Amino acid sequence: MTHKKPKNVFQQGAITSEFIGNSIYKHQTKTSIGAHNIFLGQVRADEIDGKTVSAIEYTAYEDMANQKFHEIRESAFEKFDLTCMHIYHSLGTVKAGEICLFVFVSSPQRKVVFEALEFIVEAIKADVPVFGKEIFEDESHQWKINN
Amino acid sequence: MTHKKPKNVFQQGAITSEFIGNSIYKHQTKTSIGAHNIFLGQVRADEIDGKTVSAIEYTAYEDMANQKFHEIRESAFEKFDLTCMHIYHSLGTVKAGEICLFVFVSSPQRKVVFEALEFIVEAIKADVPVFGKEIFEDESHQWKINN
Amino acid sequence: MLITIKYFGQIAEVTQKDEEQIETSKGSILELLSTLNAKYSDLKHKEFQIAQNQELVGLEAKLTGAEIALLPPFSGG
Amino acid sequence: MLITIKYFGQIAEVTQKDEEQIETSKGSILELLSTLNAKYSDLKHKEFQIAQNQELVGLEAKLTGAEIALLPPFSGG
Repeated sequence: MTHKKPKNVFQQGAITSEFIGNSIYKHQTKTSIGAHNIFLGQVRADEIDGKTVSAIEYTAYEDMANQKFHEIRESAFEKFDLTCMHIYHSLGTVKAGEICLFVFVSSPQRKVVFEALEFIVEAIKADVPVFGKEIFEDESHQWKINN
Repeated sequence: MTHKKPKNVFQQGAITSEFIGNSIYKHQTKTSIGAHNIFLGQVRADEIDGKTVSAIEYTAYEDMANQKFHEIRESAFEKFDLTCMHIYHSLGTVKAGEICLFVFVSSPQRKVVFEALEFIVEAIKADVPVFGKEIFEDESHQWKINN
Repeated sequence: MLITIKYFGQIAEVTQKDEEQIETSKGSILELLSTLNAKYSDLKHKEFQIAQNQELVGLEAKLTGAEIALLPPFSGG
Repeated sequence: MLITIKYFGQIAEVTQKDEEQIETSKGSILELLSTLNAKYSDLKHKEFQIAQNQELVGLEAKLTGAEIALLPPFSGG
């Protein structure tokens, strides 16, 4: 896994469980890996003032976001002894129950993956210009804010 | 997800990426979940004194192990606000590159899943009577010890 | 100079557009912001950060002619 | 009384069996262990913990008649 060239982290719509399963499968040829840790963000059907979230519509300042994802990746490889790291984020509509964020880290040792994954997910939440619009069942909306 | 009745955590042979993908898929109906965290243990082809590990053969004191898994599950549900938790461990032969441990936790909030997953994985490593025999390519072996 | 300004999320709801070009004399981010506040009166009720050339900048930063973006609170993941 | 004893991993390599039943008078784990050490001379070179009725016990614990297991270092996961 090279970690030097910036890539496009975004994919249109939800991230499917097949995609995730297949990504795990591809790592079975890498026999120096002893531990994988995967974070998945899933859209919640939150109830707010009696209305239920049915989907989140994601937009992003894509160029800056991909640059930030790249910086997070570089700094994670610098801090932690990782074999592989992959990040995928949805754009467009992701329905409640579907997956919008997939972060996958692998290392020879388990302690490393726990620390690295949390570092990466927190950095994504804080530093990457992605905007989620929570769509209610009646088609009204509100803007999501990360805590 | 009930978490009250003890179950059999073991499955014969490697845990496949299809099984993991399918397990993720099944959680997409649970729309109170906002974050999943998954740990996968993968067999490393370690080189030891010039010989390479080709597989690990797992045995366990199964009754006690399932009881310990159950206690770990109960105590994790007590400590953390989890929606779901699943643990699967291999018995028998798991080849280098294949997956032998699959721990899956889900919660409304991301902070919870990071803490819970690490707690569970460390408890499994420390408290569950499972024994790994590292088989080398020349069919000699050594017994694995968790650090 | 002509500067491209991009709007995102709830900021784009206020401006009713995703992007525009504004002719401005060299000055600071603060001066540009005054122009924008005059043009879009609801902007002052909104929380946002400003990026120039894809890096967050403070109000005192000088305009370089590079792309400006008005970014509401991030909510990825 | 008749006690079932289970052996695992490298302990089973020493005893050359996974399980056996041993007739013993009521006593402590330590007394049982002396019997086993006498029977399997390589046992004393091995590291292991002892479970009675699926719970780890110390050497001073009394035999209850429940299943005993000799458990080498754990290496799950």
